[in-house]
Amino acid sequence: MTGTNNNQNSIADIAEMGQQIRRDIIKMLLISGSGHSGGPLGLADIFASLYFRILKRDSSNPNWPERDYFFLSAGHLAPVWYATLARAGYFPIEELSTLRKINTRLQGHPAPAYTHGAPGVEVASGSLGQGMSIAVGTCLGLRLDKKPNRVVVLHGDGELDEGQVWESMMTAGHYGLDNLTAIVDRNFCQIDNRTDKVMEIEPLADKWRAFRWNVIECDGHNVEEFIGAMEEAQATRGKPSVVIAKTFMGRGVSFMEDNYKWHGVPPNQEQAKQALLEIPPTKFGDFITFEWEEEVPETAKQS
Amino acid sequence: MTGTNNNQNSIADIAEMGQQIRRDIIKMLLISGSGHSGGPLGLADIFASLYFRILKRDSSNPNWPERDYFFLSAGHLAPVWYATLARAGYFPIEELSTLRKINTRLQGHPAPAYTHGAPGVEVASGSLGQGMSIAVGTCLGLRLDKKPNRVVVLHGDGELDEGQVWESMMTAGHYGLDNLTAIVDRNFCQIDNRTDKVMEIEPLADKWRAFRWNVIECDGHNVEEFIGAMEEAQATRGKPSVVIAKTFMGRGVSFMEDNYKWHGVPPNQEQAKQALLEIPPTKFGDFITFEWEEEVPETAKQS
Amino acid sequence: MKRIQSTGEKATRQGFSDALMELAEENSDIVVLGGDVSPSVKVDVFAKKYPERFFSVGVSEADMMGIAAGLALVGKVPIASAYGEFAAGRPFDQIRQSLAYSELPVKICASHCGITVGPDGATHQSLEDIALMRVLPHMTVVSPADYHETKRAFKASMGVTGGPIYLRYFRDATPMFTGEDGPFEIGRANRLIDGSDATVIACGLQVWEAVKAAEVLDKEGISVRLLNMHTIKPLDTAAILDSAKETGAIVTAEDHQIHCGLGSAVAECLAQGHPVPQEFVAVKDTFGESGNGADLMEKYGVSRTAIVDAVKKVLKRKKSS
Amino acid sequence: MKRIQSTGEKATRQGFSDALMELAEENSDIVVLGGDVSPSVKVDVFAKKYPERFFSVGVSEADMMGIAAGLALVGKVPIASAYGEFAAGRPFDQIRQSLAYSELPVKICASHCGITVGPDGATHQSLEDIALMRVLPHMTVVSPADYHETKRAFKASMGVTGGPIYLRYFRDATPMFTGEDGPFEIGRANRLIDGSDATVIACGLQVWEAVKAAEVLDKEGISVRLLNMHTIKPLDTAAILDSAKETGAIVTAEDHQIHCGLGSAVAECLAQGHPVPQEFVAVKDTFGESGNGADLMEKYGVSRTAIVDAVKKVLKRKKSS
Ligand SMILES: Cc1ncc(C[n+]2csc(CCOP(=O)(O)OP(=O)(O)O)c2C)c(N)n1
Ligand SMILES: Cc1ncc(C[n+]2csc(CCOP(=O)(O)OP(=O)(O)O)c2C)c(N)n1
Ligand SMILES: [Mg+2]
Ligand SMILES: [Mg+2]
Repeated sequence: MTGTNNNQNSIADIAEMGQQIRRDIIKMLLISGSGHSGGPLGLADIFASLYFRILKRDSSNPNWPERDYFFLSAGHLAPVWYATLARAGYFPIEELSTLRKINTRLQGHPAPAYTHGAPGVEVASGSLGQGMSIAVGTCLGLRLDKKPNRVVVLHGDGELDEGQVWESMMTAGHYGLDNLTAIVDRNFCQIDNRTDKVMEIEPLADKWRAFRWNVIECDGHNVEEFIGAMEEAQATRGKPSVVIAKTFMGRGVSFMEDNYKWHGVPPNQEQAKQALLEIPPTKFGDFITFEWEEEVPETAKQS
Repeated sequence: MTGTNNNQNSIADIAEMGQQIRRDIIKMLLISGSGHSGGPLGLADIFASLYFRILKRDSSNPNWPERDYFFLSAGHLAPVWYATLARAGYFPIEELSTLRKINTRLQGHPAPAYTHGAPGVEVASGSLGQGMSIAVGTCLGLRLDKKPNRVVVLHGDGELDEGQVWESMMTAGHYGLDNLTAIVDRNFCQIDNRTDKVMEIEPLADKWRAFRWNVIECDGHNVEEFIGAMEEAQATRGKPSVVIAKTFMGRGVSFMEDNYKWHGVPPNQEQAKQALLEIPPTKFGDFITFEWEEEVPETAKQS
Repeated sequence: MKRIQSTGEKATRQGFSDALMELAEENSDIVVLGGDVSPSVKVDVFAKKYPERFFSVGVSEADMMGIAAGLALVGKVPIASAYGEFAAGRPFDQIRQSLAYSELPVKICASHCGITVGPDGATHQSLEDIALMRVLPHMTVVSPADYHETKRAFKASMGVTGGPIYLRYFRDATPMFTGEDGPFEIGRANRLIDGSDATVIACGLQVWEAVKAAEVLDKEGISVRLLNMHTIKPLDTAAILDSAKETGAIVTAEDHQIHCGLGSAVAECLAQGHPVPQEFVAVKDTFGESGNGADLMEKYGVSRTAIVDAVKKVLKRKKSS
Repeated sequence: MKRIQSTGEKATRQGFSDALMELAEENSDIVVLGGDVSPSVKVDVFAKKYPERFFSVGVSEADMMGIAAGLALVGKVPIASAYGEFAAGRPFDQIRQSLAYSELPVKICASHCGITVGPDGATHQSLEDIALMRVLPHMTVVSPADYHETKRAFKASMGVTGGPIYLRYFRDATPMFTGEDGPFEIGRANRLIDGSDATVIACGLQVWEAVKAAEVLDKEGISVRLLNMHTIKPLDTAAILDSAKETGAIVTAEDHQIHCGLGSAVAECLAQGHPVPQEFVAVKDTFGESGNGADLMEKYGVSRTAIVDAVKKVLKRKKSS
């Protein structure tokens, strides 16, 4: 499932990949001992859909001039991105165990590949709210060169508190950038609490519309629905589109699900064990098997 | 018309005061040789209405604890504020001729009275987009103390490009600050061009509504209508209100009116002469009479 | 040489939090602004105990600084809490105009400063904040050395009324060595160790590193004076110049970029008062990276070994000059 | 003493604009971002001639820096134009992460810097921008002295590809004296006047003030060397240390806060290399105010008279040390 012929991947395979990415996230975070569990787990289906269906890419040549550009504005979500990039062939999956360790390419928050960061990362993020501006600049440059590449930027919902996001939303609307698609990870959670407690952003769709965007809402855990939403977004002419994807923080792990307290902490060994029981192994296989893991079914051992 | 008993001032008097403030602006700017003509002229009716009807104040005691708070977020509009403050008795009208000169209290952009600025100014502005945050903080503090003072903040329409404004709008909406009224000087002009050319902010009312504000639109040159809008705003409970006041940049001076090129330049002597012909003298009298001024009608000589 | 002992480890951010809770009890004007990092910066306890005095402003640091200004205007004592990078860098222009130029007494309480924030990586390692804050007129900049000193610094910040103050502290638990009742006056350095060959001037976590470095040097027969320069602005120039005159060589140590920080402030002072050789222990004009705090301190040259080396180097220069 | 002549007056911002128009002709990758101050910062001519390569982003400097980053990613040469305060201070965190840490070659072209912006007052007088920019890794900081040098600096900025560059210049028309074909290399100071008693190291508009100060001093029998330190980062430490060794006393002059600016950079260099007495001509840790440029330069101590005084003071210190 690596390579570029994305449209061949079945919905079932993509969904299974999402599940594998969840397992990868748990393992990465257990090894690193620090990092964000909740958001990344909630985005596994979306990232699988993006990298195994939506984005035009060539993992053997991350700078392929015809690639689509993907920006992760909310940099703390890096674990799901790294797992996906590894699964998509940008770097060896074993490297996932270097997350957040000294000299790694898998920085706690993404650094671009051409500096000390991971292949597939175009620009740094981690300080929230900056990604859409970069996406807008990319879109303007591509449009000036009459290039068909598409640009996708992903935001957390809490991240939308940052004023810079509204500046760039306004700019994107002003220029009618239809080569731009934004995704909002609408998990209703941020660090301190649920979003309506920390800072109410509803009515969210109205806001985007008033900023001259086309709004599509969907279930971020339904791969087919999300892919449909992205296709609709990319087919829309004359204005940028946003896909507001409803997700659950900590998706797939009962004791993390929909619980903002899992925003920024890794599981301990006990919790990881439990989590991996709740997310069954997939045909893609794990990047590492811990001693304490129970025997996994034969089919899941090879990728 | 100075003092605190604002509700006694007639609409006609307030309108005439607006006209006087326009004359003051022209004269101040001619003397200073630098500063902004367009925005201030467009706001004369609004400032006259604010200081001679809406705001609870005591010009002899600018820090009167029961005062309403007024913040000019778009600090470059200072000339209209200074002229109004002088007319309302905060400082001698002769001081208007010190605008932008070294050692003045009438800084090019407002500085607070307790530093080196003008009486009546609460906090610095000039770097755009910061005023509403300050207004929100003031509202939260007043609410915590269960105080009835009202808070008014004025923004330029171009200023709304700044993301910080959207941050604080969101915060005001989140907290349902009904002690807050924002005014937008909707003159469709900013420095480079008309607002739709520089950065389209429409549909503006939709934006504010989507940020949980009560929206009132009005003619910013119709004193009665504006006062009505402000009263409606201040009577609204449970959410902050914005008065989007349609104005014309350079109002009252034919060659400046609705022309963005007058955003930031002062009139030269020829232009000032012409402008003062177009804005007839009022019963309040000018703060200075230039040698070259033609004989003015007797009624206008005394304030 | 006087031995300085650690009485255990606690985080400086905890010192801030504990002092906040102490003062909040007596002073009902204290209000706290939370930027959606409340558990990390440890204002969650305040939010729980005083919900009506805690204002969540979401992830919007620019707005936070303006809101703090407004609260100060109506007589509140606003605590703006955030990570260093987002407390100083993100809202710089807001701090400049709405707080410093407007002379409003807001307490900017910045946790997670410096390279020891570790695994989060460069975007979260605030290595430029001393520069940003000390260049502002009307700003006070304090970087305490341990848990107890952070408590004292926060309490002392209440006395700063002519403008904002920036308090810089850290995430990790670190040795406590300044004592529960140690001396603390804003703008006045504390001489922790007496010595004659050179003076180490340090702030923040580097003070403890300097204590350890002094022990190593002492064994090698090198006698260093140690100044805990907890206040970077206003700078205790008298203490610096006295040390320059009396020891003839200076090493500065800070968990910050080499430019514009404590070392730079000391260099400005020496150049104008009493020029002597100075060596800088600081991050050498590079961004950080992920890793654990201790490893990063070594790799980026802000540790006791770096201080030992710098002292030796400056002594060589002192002799040859 | 070599006399340096002015050949008339033109604004440095005009130098930027003219160089931009020259290069834009040949290099169609050059794109300009306008933050609603186009006539003031003189990119309106570009916008008129190349409307499709001009992007109005409104009054939103944070967005501007990110957009510039995106344009750089796809191979454009983005010129981010704004006033100094809003080019450096407002979007600091964006410049840090999206440009400096991301190593993207964006040209931040900052007009209206320093106190000479005059009547607009303190909020618009960018006196902290050198500090903010030079503390950032991967950043180049250049502050040219006149119209011609601003042209050269802008052209040279095209060769900076490893990260962003911050070009600092001014609003008012000022004497042209570096010549149409003067030497210019980023990171290499130009020695304008030879002298032996002390060295004045100046940048921006203070270079001309230093020229005039040197004439006054020359008449009094004091021989000063003058370095035009147009590049503040990377700093020409060799030129500074040579001058320190050869003249034994340094005066720095800049239209910037006394902390963290050129003077501070020089002090850092001297402290590590060759400590000698240094005096600072700079704004003394205070905000500015409205007034005309010349009056403000006098009042705030950044003028030829201040330089003359500083040289005399540093010479006294040199003798007594
Ligand atoms: C400018 C900035 N301010 C604060 C932070 C700290 N921070 C990291 S993630 C986060 C919460 C973001 O919420 P959301 O986007 O909803 O992400 P989720 O919790 O759903 O993963 C915050 C405040 C930051 N990284 N950058
Ligand atoms: C942060 C910031 N960026 C840029 C400027 C320069 N500036 C001053 S006024 C202005 C235009 C504002 O437009 P608007 O608010 O509509 O005011 P009007 O032109 O109608 O008076 C700009 C860009 C500034 N003062 N502050
Ligand atoms: Mg969220
Ligand atoms: Mg306008």
